[in-house]
Amino acid sequence: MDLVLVNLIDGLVTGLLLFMLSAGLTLIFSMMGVLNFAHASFYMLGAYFAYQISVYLGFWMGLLVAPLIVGALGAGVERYGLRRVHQYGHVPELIFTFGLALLIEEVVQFIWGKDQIPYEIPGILEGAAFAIAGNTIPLYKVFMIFLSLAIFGGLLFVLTKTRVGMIIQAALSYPRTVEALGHNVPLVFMGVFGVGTALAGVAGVIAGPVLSTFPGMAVVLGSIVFVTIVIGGLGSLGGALVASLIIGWMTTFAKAYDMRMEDLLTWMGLTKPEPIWDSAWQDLWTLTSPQVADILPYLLMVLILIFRPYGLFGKRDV
Amino acid sequence: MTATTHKPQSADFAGGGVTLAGLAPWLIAVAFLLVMPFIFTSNSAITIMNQMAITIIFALSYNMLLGQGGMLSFGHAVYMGVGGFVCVHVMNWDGFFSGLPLPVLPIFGGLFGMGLALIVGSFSTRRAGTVFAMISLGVGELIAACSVIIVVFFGGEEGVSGDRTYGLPVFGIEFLQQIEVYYLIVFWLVLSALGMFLFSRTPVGRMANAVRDNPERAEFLGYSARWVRFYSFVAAGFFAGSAGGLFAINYEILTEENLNLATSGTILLVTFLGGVGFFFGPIIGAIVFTLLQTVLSLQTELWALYVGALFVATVMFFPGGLAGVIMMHVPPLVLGKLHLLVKPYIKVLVPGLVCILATAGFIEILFHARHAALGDDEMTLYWVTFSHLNPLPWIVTGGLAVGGFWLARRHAPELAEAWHEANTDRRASA
Amino acid sequence: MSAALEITNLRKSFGQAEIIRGVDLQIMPGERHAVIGPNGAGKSTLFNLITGRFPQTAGVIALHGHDLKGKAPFEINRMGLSRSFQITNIFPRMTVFENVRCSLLWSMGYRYSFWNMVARSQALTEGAEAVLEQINLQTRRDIPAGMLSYAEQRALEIGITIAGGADVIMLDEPTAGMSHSETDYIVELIREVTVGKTLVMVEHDMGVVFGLADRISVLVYGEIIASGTPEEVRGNPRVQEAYLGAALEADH
Amino acid sequence: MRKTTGIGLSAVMATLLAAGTASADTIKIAFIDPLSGPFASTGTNGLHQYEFAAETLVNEKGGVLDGDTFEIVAFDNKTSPKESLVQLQVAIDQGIRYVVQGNSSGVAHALTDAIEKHNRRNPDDRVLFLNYSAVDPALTNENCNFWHFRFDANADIKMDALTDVIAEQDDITKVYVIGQDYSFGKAVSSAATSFLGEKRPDIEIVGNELHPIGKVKDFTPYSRKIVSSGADAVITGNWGADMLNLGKSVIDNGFDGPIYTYYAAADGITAAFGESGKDRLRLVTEGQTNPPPNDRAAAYIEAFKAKYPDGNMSQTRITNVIEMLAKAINEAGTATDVVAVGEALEGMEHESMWGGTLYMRPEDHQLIQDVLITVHTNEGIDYDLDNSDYGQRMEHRIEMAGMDSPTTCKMRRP
Repeated sequence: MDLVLVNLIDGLVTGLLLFMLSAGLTLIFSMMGVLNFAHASFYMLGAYFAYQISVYLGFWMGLLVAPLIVGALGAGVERYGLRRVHQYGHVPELIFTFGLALLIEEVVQFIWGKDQIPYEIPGILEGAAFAIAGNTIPLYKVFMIFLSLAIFGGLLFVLTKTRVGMIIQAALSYPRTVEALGHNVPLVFMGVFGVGTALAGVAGVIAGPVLSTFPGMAVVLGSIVFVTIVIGGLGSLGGALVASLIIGWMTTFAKAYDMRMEDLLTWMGLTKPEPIWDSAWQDLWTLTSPQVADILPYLLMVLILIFRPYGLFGKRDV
Repeated sequence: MTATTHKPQSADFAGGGVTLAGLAPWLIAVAFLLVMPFIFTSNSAITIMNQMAITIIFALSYNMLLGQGGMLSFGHAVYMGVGGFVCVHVMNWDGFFSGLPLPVLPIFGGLFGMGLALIVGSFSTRRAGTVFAMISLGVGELIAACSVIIVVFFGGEEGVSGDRTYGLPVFGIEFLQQIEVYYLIVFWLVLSALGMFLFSRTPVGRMANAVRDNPERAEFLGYSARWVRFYSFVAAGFFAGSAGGLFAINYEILTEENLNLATSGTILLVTFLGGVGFFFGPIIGAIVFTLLQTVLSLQTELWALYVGALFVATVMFFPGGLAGVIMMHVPPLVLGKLHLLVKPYIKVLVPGLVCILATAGFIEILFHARHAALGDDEMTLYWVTFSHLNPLPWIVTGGLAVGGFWLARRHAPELAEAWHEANTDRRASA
Repeated sequence: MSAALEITNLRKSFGQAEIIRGVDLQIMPGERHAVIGPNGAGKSTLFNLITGRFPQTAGVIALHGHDLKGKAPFEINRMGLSRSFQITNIFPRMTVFENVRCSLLWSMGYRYSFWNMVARSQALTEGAEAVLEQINLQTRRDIPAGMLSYAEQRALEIGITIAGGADVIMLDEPTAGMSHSETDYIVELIREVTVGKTLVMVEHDMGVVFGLADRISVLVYGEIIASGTPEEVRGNPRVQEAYLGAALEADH
Repeated sequence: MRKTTGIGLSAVMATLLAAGTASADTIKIAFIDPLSGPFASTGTNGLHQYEFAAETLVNEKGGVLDGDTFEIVAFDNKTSPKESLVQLQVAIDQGIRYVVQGNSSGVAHALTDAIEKHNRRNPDDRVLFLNYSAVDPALTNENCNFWHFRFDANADIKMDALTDVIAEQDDITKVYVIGQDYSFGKAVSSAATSFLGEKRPDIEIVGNELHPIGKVKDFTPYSRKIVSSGADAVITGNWGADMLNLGKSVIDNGFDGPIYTYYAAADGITAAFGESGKDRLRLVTEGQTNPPPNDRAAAYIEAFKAKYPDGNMSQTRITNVIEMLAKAINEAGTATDVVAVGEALEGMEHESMWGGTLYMRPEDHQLIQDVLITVHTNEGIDYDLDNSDYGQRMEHRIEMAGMDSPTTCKMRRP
């Protein structure tokens, strides 16, 4: 039972981190109708910038400044890249962000090299916060939870209580109308892209020290963020949150408990062929849940797209 | 360059019946393919050409989806990969393979690629656009992940290898040498390219274009957009699978990398670089990309950076790809005004090229200065050896880059004007 | 003689709002029928219901006596009904000739064939050329349809709609957004290409249809308030009221 | 469009010719390993060690035969089996007869298979494959061939040595085995289970599992299982980011026993573990650097570090490859007849710069050598890794490890 609680906390951390990425991606998609393939690359840039800043000014300045730089870069990409490609349609836009992701990875390698960089947790956050039955919960994870919650609080406030937030919210549901109402949509686009990428940047800053900072970190996380917002329903912030948590918990629990295919097959009334190593079905029989934990989200996405093409909470067609 | 008055429309011109003009490019291509090994005789050149030919088939197959059918796939590699794995397993099936002529083998790959496309297509082609793209991504990831889990079929990390020479000899040829494999691949290349070209000329191929442009209208012409997509998808699966079969013959090994997202992404890059709007676009893309990959990567560690930059620039400035750029020149050619462009081109492209090369040089020096071992300041660039501690190379490359850019910028309006002029039909407007 | 298109007590609601409130309509084969009405009367909704773009809430739509309920657009098309779109809806990246040829494929029995070469079929080429001649676009044959002028695109749209040989042709505001001379040209074109076919057209502008339609139905707030020959409809006081009322409202 | 091909290919040829016109008395060795992509740093570092070894150990000493020198020709395989085969073909075309490769057993399998086929089909330009790092046991067992020589101890031999050390520690009663889900991870797992069962039947394997390779973002759930299983030690075959993330996660989440592993040093990993991994990480490896076994080794490392201050002397077996190849060429009296060179290598004994004797076992072409257990620490470190003050200090030395280990290899000689 204690372990369940611990896993719930771990899953929450993963889920919230995913949400910080998927929230930005959802905002961008809702406004502009473009799936930003390079979103995780901005997450990576966040970690690298924060590392570079932390070398000179310490972790906290990195946390403060790196997301701003990432956001500014994101806005620049929208202004000088995406806006240009926009005229050719959505598929070229998607391809553009795909190319951008490749390019950013190369540029990061060019600047910081191909090795993992020693981006570390600040001393004040090292150590354990508390322990549950011998399982320590690191202080840094508690910090991550509170920081992400604070950011979502802020985001929620901006979206529901401010004029800009109203425009963005309206644009989520009725993008054309908002444009018709005479708002400077290109500027809003640029702003939203900047904010979305800045959020990804924040995620990178705080995830870098624990999930390690290396040129492949964007690829590792990239497609899973996509999967999250597709499962949640494109354009739905609530859906993105639910999907992030589902994925966080699903993968955590699949890894934490060794559910074996063998048990399932036996339960279905099949007999295990012996000796198993000569059987053509050996791989199926010996499958365990940790083996497949990280591909479960993809399976879930494909199933959801088949049966509910607009995702769990989406109103609009994908 | 970008300020064109005439946006190239990638219309699909369907030629008339079989004419000499329609046949000529094919005959020239075949002649070229047959002669190539006599010009480039080394085994490695042939290996590169084999690789190119396989990539061409794969890219053409991909363009059946993206260019012809408007379906953006992030998981096309799995059809090629599965076809290839099947072919390797056939190679390892002693009793059967020894009675099978090797040139027939890719058919098995094609059939299994098609079979997989049949299953996946049955649910993925219901929609185009983002739903299709996401399903292809999900299925691609799933199958790629399965490749390390299902060891029986995919062989785990080290993959599955076979030996092509155990097949039934064809006219005494056992396919021991690369050159023999080359002709086998060329045979399949011509066959597949012709097959795909003709497919685009069939009713369902034509409707694939219609569905790409406007699925709703196509439905009101009596065609279900879903089934039109489905047929294209299955056909693309066949050709991808047969490309996989050729891969199996050429490399005699299939591994996880034949299935993964990186390979699927690469073929998107190849196809888009070549140009999705024209049938021959992916062919150019495959040739250029293979050369970049093999030649450029011998020259510089940063090749992927340059390819990435090239790709992003293509998407931003030439969405029609290389083929689009080539076809932009057809209207001036038809009007007989191509010569008007020569001088402005020289004025813009030469400084532009200098700028690009100098920038690359600057980047190389910077990279060397940053990442080379201490004390190892010697480097060779454009056949010149120097030390990166010397400020001169920095100044020269930097200066050339800025100067080239400035010159190219200065002459750009001239080019734009010439371009406008070359595309204007005086007879019509007068 | 049975009706080509018969609509019985058709209803359609979007959420709370009922847009089509019990429409009955009978259109005989060979008849040119126009549905007119002021803005917001539900003309386009009615049109989209008939062509299977939206499902109806209640009622029956029958084409040659066959119920259309639950049929996908392509199935309805195969049953002999073809439609145009209010917003020009062609295949912009394909040539004019290709546009027309594509619309001939199904009716000529090619279905999902991948063993016939379209270019080798004499019948297809001739059929497409004939349609091009009908709509006067022979000279524009080989340019991408997206580069045509607006009026030409509308003409092409009509060409695509009639090419498949459907016997019931539905046109959705074919002259929307056109100048007078263009309108006259399109009306004349419609008259020529629909000889011997059943034509159902939706039109906002009454003037357009008077010379063209055999019968006119007037749709106001989701109901047919009048139906008859142009003269009958013109004289109907309720029609006058509806249009004048709408005009007055628009003035405010 | 076809013309483009012509121009492009002539560029290829120009490149190839340029590379091919080196002087006739160099013996070229193709280094086929990743120089771009995620494993580029390992590859680049390996290349530097080869270049340094060839220069210092052969060329500066007058070369082999009649003063022929070694030249390392680098080929970037991007860790892709397909690219490796293309580069192999290019290398063969350049007249190269010796191929060295090490990163990824997958690539090694592809190369050994391709080289075997090539040598069978082209008896005139045969090639030797000197595998310096790919440790999948299959390469010297069921998939062995005459052309393949392995200079690293294979995964089984290393596990044999490692379990010798674990067996001596009485306070270890529960062990958790975790690895990447592919051939090497599985080999480690099965070797650990069988050796422990043999040597210390009382040790309980409290967990034995595989996770997807390179796909796990967060190892916390695994660490939780390890901690709650009450394991005294962890054995893993993980490498790269999977090693670093697993190790850090296990330590962060409260595990306080030793972590026994294969690859947790250099290429940024030593630096990234730093203090947190001190006295916790134990590696099974070869080639003693701390303390340096002799003055020659110390001088060698210092010279290397002087030339490559950012580099690591992390793959000491590279010097063994170069020295033994040079010796074999001298013994065979030829560098072009690789059969003769191969036969000279078979059964060769050689005193390693890093201490101990090396013996190339003829039955399976597996080099038998001393295997070390080292600990990650900053105490008693003469030569650190990643310039982090931390390095690997030797704790145990198992001499001629796996000398009598069984092999299923049925070597077919030309």
